Amino acid sequence: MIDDQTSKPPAERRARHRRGSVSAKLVLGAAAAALVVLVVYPLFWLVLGSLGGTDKFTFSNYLRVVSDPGLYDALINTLLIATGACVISLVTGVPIAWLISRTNIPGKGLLRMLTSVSFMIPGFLSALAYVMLMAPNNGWLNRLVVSVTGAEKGPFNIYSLPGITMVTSFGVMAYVVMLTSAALDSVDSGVEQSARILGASRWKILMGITLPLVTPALLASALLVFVQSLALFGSHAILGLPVQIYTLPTRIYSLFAFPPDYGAATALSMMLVLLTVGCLYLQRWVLARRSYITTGGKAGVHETHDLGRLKWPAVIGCHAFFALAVYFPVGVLLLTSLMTAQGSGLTLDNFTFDNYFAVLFESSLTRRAAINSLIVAGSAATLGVLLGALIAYINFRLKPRGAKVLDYLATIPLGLPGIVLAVGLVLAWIRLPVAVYGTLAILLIAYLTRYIPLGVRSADSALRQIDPSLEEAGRISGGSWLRSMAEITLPLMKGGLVAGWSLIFVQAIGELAVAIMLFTVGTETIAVAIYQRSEEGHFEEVAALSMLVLIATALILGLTRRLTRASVTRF
Amino acid sequence: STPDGPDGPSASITEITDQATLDTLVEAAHEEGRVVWYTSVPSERAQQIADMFTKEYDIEVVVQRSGGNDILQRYLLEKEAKRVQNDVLTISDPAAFINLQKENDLTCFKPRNFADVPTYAKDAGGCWISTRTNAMVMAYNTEQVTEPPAGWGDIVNPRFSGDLAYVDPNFSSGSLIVTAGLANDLGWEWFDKLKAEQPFIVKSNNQLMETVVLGERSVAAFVNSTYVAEAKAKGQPVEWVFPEDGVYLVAAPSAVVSGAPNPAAGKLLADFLLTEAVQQLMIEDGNYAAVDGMAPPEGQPAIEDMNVLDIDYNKIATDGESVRDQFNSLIGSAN
Amino acid sequence: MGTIEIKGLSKNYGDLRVVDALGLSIADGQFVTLLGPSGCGKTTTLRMIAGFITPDEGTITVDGAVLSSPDHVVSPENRGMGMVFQNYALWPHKSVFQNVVYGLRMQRPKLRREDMRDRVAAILDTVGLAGYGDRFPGQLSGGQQQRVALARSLVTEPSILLLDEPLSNLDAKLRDKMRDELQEIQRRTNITFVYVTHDQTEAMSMSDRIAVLRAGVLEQYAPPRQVYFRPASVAVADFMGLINLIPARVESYDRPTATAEVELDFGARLGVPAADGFEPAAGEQVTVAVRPESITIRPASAVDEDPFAEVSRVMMLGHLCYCVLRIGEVELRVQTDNHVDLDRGDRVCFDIDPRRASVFPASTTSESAPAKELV
Amino acid sequence: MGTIEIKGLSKNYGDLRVVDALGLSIADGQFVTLLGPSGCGKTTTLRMIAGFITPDEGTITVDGAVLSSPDHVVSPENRGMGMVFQNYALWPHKSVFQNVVYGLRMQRPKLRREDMRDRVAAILDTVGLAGYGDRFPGQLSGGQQQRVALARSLVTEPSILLLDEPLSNLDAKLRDKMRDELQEIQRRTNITFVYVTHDQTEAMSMSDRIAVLRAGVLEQYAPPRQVYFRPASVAVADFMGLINLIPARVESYDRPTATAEVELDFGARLGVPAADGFEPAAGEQVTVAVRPESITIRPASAVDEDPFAEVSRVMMLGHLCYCVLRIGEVELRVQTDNHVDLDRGDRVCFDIDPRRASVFPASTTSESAPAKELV
Ligand SMILES: Nc1ncnc2c1ncn2[C@@H]1O[C@H](COP(=O)(O)OP(=O)(O)OP(=O)(O)O)[C@@H](O)[C@H]1O
Ligand SMILES: Nc1ncnc2c1ncn2[C@@H]1O[C@H](COP(=O)(O)OP(=O)(O)OP(=O)(O)O)[C@@H](O)[C@H]1O
Ligand SMILES: [Mg+2]
Ligand SMILES: [Mg+2]
Repeated sequence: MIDDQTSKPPAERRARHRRGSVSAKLVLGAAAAALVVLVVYPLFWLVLGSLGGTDKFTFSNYLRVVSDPGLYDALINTLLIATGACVISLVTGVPIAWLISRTNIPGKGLLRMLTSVSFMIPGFLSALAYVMLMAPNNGWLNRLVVSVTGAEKGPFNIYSLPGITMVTSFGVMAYVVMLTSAALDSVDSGVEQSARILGASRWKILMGITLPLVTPALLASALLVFVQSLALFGSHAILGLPVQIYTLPTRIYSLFAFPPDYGAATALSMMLVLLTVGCLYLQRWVLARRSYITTGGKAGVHETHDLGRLKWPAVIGCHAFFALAVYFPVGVLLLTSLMTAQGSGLTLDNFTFDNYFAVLFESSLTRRAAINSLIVAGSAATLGVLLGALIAYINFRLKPRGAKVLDYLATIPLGLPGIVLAVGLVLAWIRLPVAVYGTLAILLIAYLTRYIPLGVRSADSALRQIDPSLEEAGRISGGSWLRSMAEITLPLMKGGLVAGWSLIFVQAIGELAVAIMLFTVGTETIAVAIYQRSEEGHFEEVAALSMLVLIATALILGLTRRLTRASVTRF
Repeated sequence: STPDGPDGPSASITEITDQATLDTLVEAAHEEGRVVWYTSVPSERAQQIADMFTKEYDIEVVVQRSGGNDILQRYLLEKEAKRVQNDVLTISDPAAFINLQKENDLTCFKPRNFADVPTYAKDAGGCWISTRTNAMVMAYNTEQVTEPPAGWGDIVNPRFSGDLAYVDPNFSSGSLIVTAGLANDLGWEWFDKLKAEQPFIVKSNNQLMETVVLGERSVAAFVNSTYVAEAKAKGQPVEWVFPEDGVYLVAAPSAVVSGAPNPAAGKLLADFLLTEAVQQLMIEDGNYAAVDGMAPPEGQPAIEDMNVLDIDYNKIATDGESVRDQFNSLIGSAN
Repeated sequence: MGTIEIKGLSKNYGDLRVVDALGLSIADGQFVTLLGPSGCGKTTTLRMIAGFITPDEGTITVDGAVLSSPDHVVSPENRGMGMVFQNYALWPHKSVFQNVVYGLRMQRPKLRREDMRDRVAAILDTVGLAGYGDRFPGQLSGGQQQRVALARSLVTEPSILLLDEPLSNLDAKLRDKMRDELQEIQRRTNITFVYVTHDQTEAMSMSDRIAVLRAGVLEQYAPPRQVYFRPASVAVADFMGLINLIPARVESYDRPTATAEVELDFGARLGVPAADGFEPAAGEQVTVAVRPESITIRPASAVDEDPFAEVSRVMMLGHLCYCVLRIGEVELRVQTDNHVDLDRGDRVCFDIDPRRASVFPASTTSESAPAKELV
Repeated sequence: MGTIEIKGLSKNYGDLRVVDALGLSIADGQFVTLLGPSGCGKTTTLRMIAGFITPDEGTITVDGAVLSSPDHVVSPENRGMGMVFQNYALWPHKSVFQNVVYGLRMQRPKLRREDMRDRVAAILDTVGLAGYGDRFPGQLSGGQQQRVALARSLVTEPSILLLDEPLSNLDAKLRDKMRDELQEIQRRTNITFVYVTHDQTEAMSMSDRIAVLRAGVLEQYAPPRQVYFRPASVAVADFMGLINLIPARVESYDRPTATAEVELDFGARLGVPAADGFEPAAGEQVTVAVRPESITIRPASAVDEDPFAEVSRVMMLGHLCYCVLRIGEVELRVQTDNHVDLDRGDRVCFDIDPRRASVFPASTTSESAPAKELV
């Protein structure tokens, strides 16, 4: 592939620089090995299955899949949704990130929190909320329009490609905000000032200097958004199936109905893997040509833009957006959680706190599940971010032969629908004589596999912003590679790493597809508990539980941010 | 944990004929010490049954509760990896059991109440036996529908155009059974008419109830009556219709799987599931009992009083795929 | 076009008063240099002129319009200035060409593409980077990066150019060349330059006026020669090139000629002009400031009655040489030509040119203690 | 302890040969300066010595052990070196104290906390930043940041110290002080210094030896005086301070004294020593290199037969003055003392000290064309 041969900015200087220290080799080797084990091993079982299993070798699954005429419709729908979600996420997420990071907009903390919350609302719940709002016959908005205008039918239809795209993008735009604002935080105002003094308007600076400088974060988040939307099942199924809009994930999931067709499902998933690889290739190709160092050897200044008269319009704009993306679904959730019976309207006799009591005190499952989730999500996020940082480091700084492969491997799981990955994981890990299957450890392994892409992509975009001489200064001072990494490189990447941590943590808290296959009695997660409740039709309790999870997660993220705040670069 | 393993004295027990066999089984089960139950019975109920079993026999029950598809998926993967973890499997997909039996994945065993289970709801050799029965009924939103549909023939009527919701047989085994039954009894023409009504195809019974409760679509073409019972209990504006032209009853079987780590305890649990005490719990949840002679769930007609339509599970087990394909090509679903 | 009027300008960082009631008038087309020790507030002042920092007190007026005051700051993009940042602030993701052309692309009315290309090529040639247009900043040496920063600010030919140590990373030859180019550009375009440098030579050779700052306070604002030869204070004298500060006692003071008869610490007696505005009294302890080039050395002869000194250090700089002489407690730096033949320990006689020395009030500041000012 | 032996060292960036077969021997405790135009490969060389860049060819041996070769590079932390980076490479997330103490914390056996604190405090005091320990780099001026970088490298007193323009952003006084401190530290600890500077004065006054690089090639490696007075090439002469390159024709060459009788472009005749290894033939076109300080000016008198010249520019630098004279096509830079009283257009006579000039082969390189080398 050409992406590593193009002429390259300073990172290239280090390209052939071999690190001597044993500890470095050990740590990096272990990271690479861990990645291979985490990703390649389950992938091997999947691919093996798609090729006919251990005893026969055949491409029939692939032939079957590609010869199906319905595939192309689904593919096009999938691409439309993913592209649309990508566009919406960037168009809304980038301004929000910029406002949070580089302006004096009031209520930054709130905006950050809203962003995280938008990411936390489980897909099926937000889909449900929008059904209430925009269902063609009975959606509140439509009824409102009908009652006001007397039209026969309201204008909104959530059961449509635009509807699916919108709901999908609300769930993933946090990638853009979190990664981009982390990157923007470390941009030295000097580069903006040098453009201002040349007469560039703020808009021009934003478009020509600031945003291009955070290209790594933009591309990383765009990739995450795009690929994640490709593989998302929940909203596609709830909003697409009823009106016969099929996507690759819904098709793949339908292959799991009894008798399951693992081979075909995997073969079909390879399409998503291919798209993932393509996106990453594109991203690498773009990034390879330039340098995006924003944290240099000379300290700069960090100044926020004064929005002036635009301050309140900006605030209103943000909250208008979040009204759609957060206030509304959370409001629905809150109302539902306070009802005896959903659908009966919120009247006094339908109002109750019982649902909260039920999930908090009546079920030991909830408590156990909450603890399990905290443990697994916390460790997955921490390990995932560290592993991600190491992989990104190998790939971007050391560039040994084959590092590229690591980068691709570390991104592929993103493109696999949860259930497919779950199958691979079960097939892979159940065989081992070591007792991981049936313990929390298997969940941790699974989450690491599933979310290592978030860690790697966040770390990669953060690493690209740091001048390598900062690490070199640590090493010439006698710090081993490991210490320089721990005390200099990682702290400098902190913004990106915290973003990555939050992303993984939230995802892992809400993860279901894999957990549902891997949990056992005692190792339920909170998502499993929620799912169980909803399976059994207790939507009010589901809402209550979800509200509690939302609040708890938001608190944890807030705390994490506070603990790690002393912002990376002290300007 | 299998002191006598598949070859032990309990392995030979294929039927509880007398107290002696029961005692042998109980003793073997005691040695195994526990039993693992994969089930789609709602978790609180499942746990209650488990506790009752433990109280009765002093044997620990590990309940792994999940949605029917998920729990089946899990069993299949474990089987595929030759690491079967569970002893008993309970889901509401008789066709799946028939297929499992074909692959010799089930251990045949006749519990004490075997004879009380209707023939259509069990394998003659006892390889799988229904432990509860679900009635597939129609449901509608009482605030929106004044004239509810009477039955299958009535529902595909322009009067319900744009009002119908239907569960996708690609995702739900229950729907596959009903779809196959309808195709068999009323012919695919019925689906042509259905299509003309622009049905809303949802993924699960849950979503179906949501749709009707919230009033986005006012009529559910069919739904497991337990869901309706629960919604009614909560005071939601729904009501059921037991179709005049026939009700489909779907058996939810249990079976002891081959290679179960605790076969004796598994059999003992399978036996226990058909006891009156357990069956009574099923009825409380809005299910019909699997064994004859018990009262219907509250508010629902007795089986004897309805027009029950026969379903050929064997046919569905072999032709399920083609039923789905046919449905998809008509309604335009996945595949 | 480029008249800058600074009045009472102050800036605090927390408790630290970084710029303190600064006043400066810079006429259109002038070349003014801000000179002062590291950390004295030069960059801060420049950044206030550019509009990046809001002053805590005072105003900055350009061509009659108040651009900065504590209440209102016209934003930098509307000031039509150019600036070289001390840390370059190059855009790492843009090529050299793109960095330099940026300012041209911002101009209205729009320039033609070819014109831009030509102007960038010309300015890159000027700074010695012809052919480097496609490189990225990360692929350049430190000096090359600095030249890109310089080119970027020059290419638009703004009416006011702020340069913050723009040549600090260039070698002497290149720096000379750049200085010429800057002067050439100024001659052609009549830009007002506000220049920060730590290089006395640069300040002396290029400036119309030099503003010497110390700890945020303006010490002197005058043409180069005056700053050098008639420094307003010991501090200025001390900062503008090397200087010997010799403790002395006033014998008598002649007001009409403003000359004091002093006895230096090591015994010599001289008639030295007093610094502007200083009228020493007889018997007063004073400091006599003499620059190294105002002292000449002769081989010591036994009959000579000039004070003897011992050479304690010889520093050959190439084009000239500095010797440090020791007479008793006092160390004297003397500038000689480069073929002087002296060694440590040699005894020499020396003459101080009294007309080129100045008498200041006795200095008490630690920073002018001789021991710390060795060459 | 700190003997560095560099052999055949080369480094390419793509097609560009940045360092070309460089060989240098640096004895223990020596102070060696790398000098050369911007972009000539100084930083690259230093970074290879530090172990950040793998050479494409050649080896770097320290105290007999090969530390760098194309196959194997001992990692930087195991080299026991210190370095000041041209871009400082300060850690923005650490305070000044934390930046400086870092190297001490890495030392084994572990130092006591109080010792570390004391040593950091001492070195911060040395660089004039006492009391700045709690600041972050972003709160410092440019020169203060550079001093932090310097302090950070000095505090551990490594056996080899690599300094990449460590004083470029400091004012003259501070630079002098820092130079003294560096020399003081060297005297005390016998560190081997490899120093990059663009400042000829710095190079001349501090170095034991100077290595002059040009476009990656070592042009001369010798003690300062030799580099200045006996440059190996026109390029070195040209780079080491200002120089006049006058086209001339050889009349005769006297091998025993290695002196050529030349006729300068503007008519004067001189007996000038030939550069080392150059034996001009009679009639050959040559270049005579004369430094500005080797030319003296006298007022023109009508009877004088010395060549007349016209003053075309006077540049007062403070401690001295440069005049540019024009005789026909040739421009001559002359160094005078600072009280010379000349103006543009004055006619003067001048004397060239022939013993301080050198004859080189006729230079063809564009860079030594006089027009580009004005003061
Ligand atoms: N990453 C790179 N890719 C391509 N060329 C490079 C790269 N880094 C440096 N160079 C080139 O190598 C040459 C030597 O660079 P180096 O930094 O060693 O110069 P230097 O002597 O330190 O110059 P200065 O005095 O300006 O700092 C320069 O011409 C520079 O443009
Ligand atoms: N953000 C800040 N917070 C606190 N103090 C600051 C900040 N920025 C600068 N200073 C202090 O203000 C003083 C003036 O800084 P300034 O950058 O103007 O100095 P300078 O004259 O440009 O020095 P140099 O020649 O070293 O660049 C310095 O003492 C510096 O430490
Ligand atoms: Mg400054
Ligand atoms: Mg350099």
